[in-house]
Amino acid sequence: MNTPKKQAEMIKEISGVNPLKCMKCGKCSASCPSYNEMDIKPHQFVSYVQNEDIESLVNSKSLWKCLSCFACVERCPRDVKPGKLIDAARQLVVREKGGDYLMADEIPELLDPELPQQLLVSAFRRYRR
Amino acid sequence: MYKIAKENLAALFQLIAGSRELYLPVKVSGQVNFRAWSEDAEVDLDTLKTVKSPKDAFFPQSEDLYTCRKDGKKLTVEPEALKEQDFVVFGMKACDVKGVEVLDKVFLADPVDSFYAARREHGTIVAMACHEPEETCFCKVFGADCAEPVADVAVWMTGEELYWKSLTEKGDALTKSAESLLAEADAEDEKKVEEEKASIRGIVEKLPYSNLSLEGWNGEALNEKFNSELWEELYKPCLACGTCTFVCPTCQCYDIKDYDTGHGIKRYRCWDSCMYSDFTMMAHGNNRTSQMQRFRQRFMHKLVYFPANNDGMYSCVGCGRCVEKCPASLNIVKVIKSFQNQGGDK
Amino acid sequence: MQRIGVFVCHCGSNIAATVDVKKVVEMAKMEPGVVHAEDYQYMCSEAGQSKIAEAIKNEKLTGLVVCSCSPRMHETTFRKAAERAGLNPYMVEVANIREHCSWIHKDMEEATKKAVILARAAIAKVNLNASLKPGESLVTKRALVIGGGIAGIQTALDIAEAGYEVDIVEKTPSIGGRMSQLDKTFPTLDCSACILTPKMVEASAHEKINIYTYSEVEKVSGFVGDFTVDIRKKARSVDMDKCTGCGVCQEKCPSKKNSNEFNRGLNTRSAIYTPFAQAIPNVPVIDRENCIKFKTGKCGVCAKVCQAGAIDYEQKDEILTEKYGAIVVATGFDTIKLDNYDEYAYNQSKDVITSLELERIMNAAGPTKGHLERMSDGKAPKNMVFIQCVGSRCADKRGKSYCSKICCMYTAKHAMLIRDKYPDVNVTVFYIDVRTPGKNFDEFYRRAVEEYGVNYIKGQVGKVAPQPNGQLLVQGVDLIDNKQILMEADMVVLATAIEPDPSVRKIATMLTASIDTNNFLTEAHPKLRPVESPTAGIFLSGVCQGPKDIPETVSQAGAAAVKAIGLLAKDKLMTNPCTAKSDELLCNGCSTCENVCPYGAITYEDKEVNDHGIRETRRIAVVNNALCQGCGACTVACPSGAMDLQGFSNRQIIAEVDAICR
Amino acid sequence: MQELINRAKELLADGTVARVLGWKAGDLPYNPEPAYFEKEEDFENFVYNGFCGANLSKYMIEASKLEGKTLVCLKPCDTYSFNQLIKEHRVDREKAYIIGVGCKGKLDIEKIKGMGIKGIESISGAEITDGADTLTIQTLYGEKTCSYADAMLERCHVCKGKEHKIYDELIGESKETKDAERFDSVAAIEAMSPEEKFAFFQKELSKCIRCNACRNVCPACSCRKCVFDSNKFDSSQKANVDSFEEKMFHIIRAFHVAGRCTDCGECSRVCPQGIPLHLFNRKFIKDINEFYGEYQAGEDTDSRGPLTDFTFDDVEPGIVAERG
Amino acid sequence: MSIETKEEFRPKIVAFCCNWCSYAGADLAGSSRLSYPADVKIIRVPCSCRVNPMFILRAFEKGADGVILCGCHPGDCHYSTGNYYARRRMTLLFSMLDYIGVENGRTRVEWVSAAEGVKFSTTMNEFVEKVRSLGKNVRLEDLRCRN
Repeated sequence: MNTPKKQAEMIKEISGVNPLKCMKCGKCSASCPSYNEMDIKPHQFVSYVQNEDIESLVNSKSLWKCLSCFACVERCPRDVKPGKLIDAARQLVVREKGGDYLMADEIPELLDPELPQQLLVSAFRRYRR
Repeated sequence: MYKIAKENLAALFQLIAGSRELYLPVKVSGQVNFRAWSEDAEVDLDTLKTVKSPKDAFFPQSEDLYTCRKDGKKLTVEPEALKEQDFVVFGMKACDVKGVEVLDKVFLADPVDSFYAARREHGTIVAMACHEPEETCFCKVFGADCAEPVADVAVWMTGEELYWKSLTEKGDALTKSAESLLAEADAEDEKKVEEEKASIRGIVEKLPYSNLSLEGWNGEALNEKFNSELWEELYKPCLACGTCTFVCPTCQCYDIKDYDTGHGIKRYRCWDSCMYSDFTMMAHGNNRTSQMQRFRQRFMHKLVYFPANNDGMYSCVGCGRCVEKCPASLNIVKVIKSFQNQGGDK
Repeated sequence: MQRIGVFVCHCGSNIAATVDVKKVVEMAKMEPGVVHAEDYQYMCSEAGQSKIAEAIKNEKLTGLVVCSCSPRMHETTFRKAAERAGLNPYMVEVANIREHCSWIHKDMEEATKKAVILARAAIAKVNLNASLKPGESLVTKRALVIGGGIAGIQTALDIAEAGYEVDIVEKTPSIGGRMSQLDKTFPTLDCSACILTPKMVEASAHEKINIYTYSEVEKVSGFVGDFTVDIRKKARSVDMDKCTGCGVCQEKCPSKKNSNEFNRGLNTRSAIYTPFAQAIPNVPVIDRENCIKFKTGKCGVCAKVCQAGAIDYEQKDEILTEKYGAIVVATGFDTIKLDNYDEYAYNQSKDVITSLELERIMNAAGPTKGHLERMSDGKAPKNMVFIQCVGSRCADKRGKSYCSKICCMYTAKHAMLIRDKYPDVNVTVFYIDVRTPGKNFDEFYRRAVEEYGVNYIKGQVGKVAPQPNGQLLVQGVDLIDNKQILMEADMVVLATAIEPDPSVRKIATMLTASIDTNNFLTEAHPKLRPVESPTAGIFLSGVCQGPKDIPETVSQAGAAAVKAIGLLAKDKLMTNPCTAKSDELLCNGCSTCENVCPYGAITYEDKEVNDHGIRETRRIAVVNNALCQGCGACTVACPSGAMDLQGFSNRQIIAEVDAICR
Repeated sequence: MQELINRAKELLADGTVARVLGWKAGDLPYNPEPAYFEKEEDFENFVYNGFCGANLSKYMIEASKLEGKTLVCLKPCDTYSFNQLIKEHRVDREKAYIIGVGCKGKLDIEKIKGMGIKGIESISGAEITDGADTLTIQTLYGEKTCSYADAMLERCHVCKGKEHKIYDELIGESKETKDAERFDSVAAIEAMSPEEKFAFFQKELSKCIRCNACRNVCPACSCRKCVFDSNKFDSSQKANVDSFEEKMFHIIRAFHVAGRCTDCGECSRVCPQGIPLHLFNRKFIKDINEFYGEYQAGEDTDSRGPLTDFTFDDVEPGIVAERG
Repeated sequence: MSIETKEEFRPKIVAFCCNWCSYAGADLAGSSRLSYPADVKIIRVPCSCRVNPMFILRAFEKGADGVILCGCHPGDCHYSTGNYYARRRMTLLFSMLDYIGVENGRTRVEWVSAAEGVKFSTTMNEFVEKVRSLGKNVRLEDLRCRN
C-alpha cells in the first residue's frame, strides 16, 4: 500500500490537476447532478487531495456516485477539474487491485441496475484497454 | 634516374609521409590545390595547374608570428617556433619552382625572413614536368623550361611510369628514403624521358603566348611606363579583388595583424593584395588612392621595379593562373600586349 | 586609454552575502584601463557617492564602472554623481551584480565568478565609451486626454486649472463615460448624475479645455514634449454651431427602433440622437447606419423640422492635426462578453442581466424609468439572485484572471437599494469572497446584510436554467451548510468582469505604450510610477491601467494630471544623447536605414566629402537627433556599418561579448 | 551583334550617349573583358557572345559618376541588378541608356575545362546568333565538342526568364534556358543531417582564399567600404586564418545582401575555387519566399525589401527548430 | 575521464536583452529570486533590433556555446516596430546557421515582457539545459580563442 503522500501525488499525476489552484468557490458542487448522493462533495475532493486524505476519498460513496459528466470540469473557473480528481481516485483504486481487471463478459452479471448509465460509459471509455 | 609505376605512387606517398610532411596536389570539391597528404586524400597529378600556387608551402597565406599572453597585468610574449620538421612539396611545376626563386630574392635577402628561411631549409621540392601545357601558359617567356624543371628532384610522368631524377643533396636524401620503392631507370627509360621533353617543348612552341615579347620592360623604362596613358584604359574592368595576387606564385606582399584571443594577442601575417584599397594604408592615408594606381602598381612591380632591383629578374613566371582566374578577364598578358601594340603604333 | 574606477557595492548583504565583493575589486584591478577599484556598503548612499566623487578627483578618472543593482534602478543616480564631480555622465556604466547575479545564485564561488565577468564586460564597454551631450527639445504646452469619462474629465480639469491647454478626445457623442450610465454610487449612495454632471459642465465651460466628441485619435507621431496627433472628427451630420439642442429632431425622427447603446441595448432610440439628456455637447448625431435618409436617400424629416438649419447630411469626417507635449490615456473599460458562459443563460433569457444593465433599469432615465421590472414581461420580480465573480478570477480562457475589484461593492449597493425600495423582494447574493477594502466599504456591505436583510450565500452558482413558466432555476451551493441549493428566481444579475475598452490596443500601439496580457496599460513602475507609462510623455488615468472604483479613478486622474503638468511646466527637455550617427565616409546613401526608422529621423543630403583625398558629392544619411530615440534598427539594416548607435556602439557591444566569452 | 554595334555607334554619333559599356574581345577565345567604347574605331574589338557573362550593372555605379550618359548592354538577368541599384540610389537612371541584349545562356569556361578540354585555340558555336547547340573547340590536342547546355553557367539552368525588367530598347532574341528548379540544390542540403551539412560547407569553404572576387563582383555588395575592410566591427581580418572566418565572411555577406540579392550568380561564376556561393544567397531567397511571400529583388524599383519590412504575424524564429 | 568532463560542462551563454522589456523581466526574475544558471550573462541593448547578426557570430567565434535574444512581445516594442525587424533578421540568420550545420538549439529568440520574471527564468533554465545537452560549440568557434 502506498503512503498517503504518494497516493496524493499519484492522483495529481493521473489527473493533471493542481489542487492549489482552487479558490473554493464551490461552483463544482453547485453544478453537480449527483451532489445529494455524495458524502464527500465535489469541492471537497480538492481539499481531500490537498490534505492527502486519500483513504477517505477512496472509501467514500462519492467515488462511485460521480457520473463523470464533467460539468464541474467545464465550469470550474480555476481550471482545477474536481471530476478528474475523483476519476483519478477511482483509477488509483483500480490500479491498487493489481491486475484484477474485469473481463468484458463478466460485466453483465455484475451490473447493478441502480448504477448510472453514464458511469458505465465513462468506465468503458477509461478502462477499455 | 629512377622510376616507379604510377600504380605504386600511393605507396610512395605513404612512405615519404612516414618520415616527413608531404604536400601535393589534392582535389577537394572539384578543385585541386596543394594540401597535406593523408590516406584518404584524392591526389590529382593530372591537373596541370593547382588553383593556388604552391607558394603556401614556404609562405603560407597566414602564419602566426608570436603570441602575447595576458595574466592579470603581466604580459608574456612567446615567439612562434620556426619550422623544424622536414617536408616535401611534390608536383610543383617549373613555373612554380621559379616562383620560389622570386620569393627567395625577397625573403632571403638581408634582413632574412627567418620563418621563410626555416621553411626553405626544411623543404624539399619535387618538381614535375608539364605533360600537356595549356593555352594560358607562358613560362617560356620568363625563361622556365616546363619540360625539364630544376628542383631538388625532377620527375616526368609518361605512360604508366613516373621517372625520378635527383638534382641536389636534399633530393638525394629524399631519394634514399624512398629507395625501397624506386627502381633504377635504364637507357630505354632515359629515351622515353627525352621523348617526353621533346614533345612538351614542341607543344610549348605552339602555345599562343609563347612568343610574347618583353621588350621594353626593365628598370630603365620606369618613368615611361609609369606615366603611360594606357593604364587609365587598362584598369577599368578591374574589380579590385585579390584573385590575381592570391593565385600568383610570386606575389609576396603581406600584412601584419593582431588577433585578440581574449587571453592576449596573436600576431600573425597574412597575404595582402595591392589591389585592395587599404593596401599599405598608413595613418595619414594611402599612397595610392585610385584603382588605376593600384592596378598599375601590380604590373609595374612585376615587370619594372622587381627586375630593376633584382638583376633583371621579373617577378612573373608565366604560370597563367591570373589569366584563368581573373573575374574580369584581365591579366598580365593583356597588359604586356597593350604596351607592345601601342609601341607598334608609334 | 581610459582611467577607469570600479566601485563595487555590497548593497548591505543583498550583494555581499553571495558575491565576494573583495574578490571582484581585486579582479577588476587586473583589467585594462582600471586604475582604481574599491567596495562599499551602499554605493548609492551619500557617502558612497562621495567616495566616487573623491576617486574621480584624486585618480583623475575618465570612466566609471559601478557594480551594483540594476542600471534601471541607479544608473541615473551614479551618472548624476559623476556629473557633479566633473565627469561626463555617459562615461558611467553599471554592472548589474544584484538582480542578475547575487539574487539568483546561491553558490558564492559561482556568483562571484559571474560578478567578475559582468564587471569585466562593463569595463570593456567603458573603455570605448565617449562623452555624450544631450540635446534639447522644446515642450509644446498643451495636453491631450484620450477618453472623456470621469478619469479624462478630472485629468483635463486639473491640467486646465494649472493653466495649460487641454484637449479631450471622446469617441462617443458625449463626454461622461461609464459613470454617466450609473444610477447611484457606493458607499454613499449619492446619485451618479448629480455629482458627474457638474464636472462635465465645468469641463465644457473651461476656457482652457477643448472637447472633441464623436472623435478618435488616428495617428500619433513625435515624442515626449512634441507629439503630433491626427484626430478624426467623425461626421456628426449636425452643425455644432447652429444646433440649439431643442430635441425636436429626435422626437420627429421616424427611425426609432435602433438599439440604445447608452441603455446597453435594453431599449431603442431614434436614428438622430443624443445618448442621454445631460449629454455634453447637447448636440445630436445622426447614426448613419440606421438613418432612412442615408439608407434610402428619402426622408429628411430632421432637416425639415430643424428651426436652426443645423442638419447637414453632407458633412464629412475631418482630420485635425494638433501638437501636444503630453498625452493622458483615459480610455476606461467595458464589461466582458458573456457568450462563453452558457451556464448563466445570459443569451437565453432577458431576465438574466449584467449589473451595468441593472444600473440602467434602476435609473429614472433608463428603459423602465427606474422601475424594477423584468425585461421579458415587465413584471415586478419577487426573487432576485445576484451572482458574483462572473468572468473574474478565472483561470481559463473564458474570463479574466484578475479580480474586477468593483463588483462586491456595487452588488451590495444594488442589493441594498432593491431591498430599500422594494422590501418584499427577496435578494440572494452568491459570493466566493466579499472583498471590501476601502473607507467605509465593509460597513456598507454589513449594512446590506444586517439592516437590509440581503441573503449572502457563500458558494458559486453552477447553472441558471430558464423554466417554461418564465422562472429561472438557479442551482448553487452553500458551502457553509454544505448543501446544494435549487431556487427559483425572477431575475438574475451577473456581476460581470470588466476589461479595458477594446479601443485601447490600437491606441497603445500608436503611442508605443506597452500593455499587459489583459490589455491594461503597463505603468512605468508598479509602485513608484503608477500613473506613467514607460513611454515618456504618456500618462495613465483610470481603469485603462487596472480595475478601479470612482474615488480611486479620480485620485489617479489627479495624479496623472500632476505628472503631465510637471512635464508641461518645463520649457525644454533634455533629449537622449544615445542616438544613431552616420559615418559619412562609409555611408552608401542606399536608404535602407531610412526604411526601418520608426521615427522618420533619417533623411538624406547630397554632401561633399573628402574620402582620403577623393573629393566627391555623395548622398549621405543624416540623423535628426531630436527625433531619433536610439532603438538601433538602422544600425543593423546598414550593411557597411556606417550607421552606429552612440552609447551602444558596435564596438562597445562587441567588447562586451568578447569580455563575456573569454 | 552587328545590329548592336550599329545602334551603339549611332547613339554615340548623335550624342545621346557619351560612351558605350560592353565587352571587348580578349586574346583567348573565351576571355572578353568589360570595356568602354568611346570612339567609332574602338568597336573593332566589340564582342557579344556566350562568354560575355559579366553583369555590367555593377560597373554602372562608377559610370553614373561620369559626364553624360552611358549606353550599357544588359542581359535579362542583369536588369534585375540594375533595378535594385536604382532602388538603393547607387546608380542614376538618367545617366544610363539601357540596351537590353538577347541571351541564350552564358558559358562557363571552367565547365568546359572540367570536361578535360585543354589547350584551347578556338571555339565556335558561342556566338549569340549561332543556332547550334553544340560548341566545337579546336585544341592543341585535337578537336573537341560539347553541348552548349552542358557548358552553361549554373545560373542559366535556373534562368529567371527572357524578360528585361528595365531598358530603353531591346536588341536580339533571348532563349529559354531553364532546365532545373532553382531551389532544388538548396532543398537537397536542407534535407541533410546537421553533420552532413556541416561537412559539406566545411569542405567547400575550406577552399576559400578570401580573394573577395565574389564580393567585388556582386552588384548588391556595393558598399564604398565593406565591413570586412573597416574597423567598425573589429572584423577586418583579410585572411581566413581560422575556419571560423570563412563562415563569418560568407554568412554575413549573404545576410547583408539578403532581400537585395537578385540571384544573378556572379559570385559563383567568378569564384576561383569554384565554391557554389549562390547556395548561401539562394537559401535566404528560399526562406524569404517561404516565410514572407514570394519576393524577387530587382523586379521593380520601389517595393520594400523583405528585411526592411514586416507583418504583425510573421513566423517566429523558432520555426527553424520546428521545421527540424 | 571524458565522461567526467562532459558532466562538468558549463556552457557560455550570451543573452541580449532589450532595455525596456526583457532586461526589466530579468530584473524582476532577480527581485523575485527566481534562479537560473550563472552560465547566462546578459548584455543590455536598447532594443532587440539593435542586435546585429555579427554580434551573435562574434559570440560564437569567441567561444560562446549558445546565444539567446530577448525582446518585447511583438506589438509591445518600446520603439513600436523594432522587434518585428529583429524577428525577421533572426529567423533568417538562425535558418542559415541551421543550414550550414550549426545545431539550432544554440540560438533562440524569446519575447519576455517586463512582467514576465518567471518566463525569463524558465526560459533561461530551458535554454541552458538545451545548450548543455548539445555540448561545447565546436562548429562556429575560432580555435585561437581556446586557452
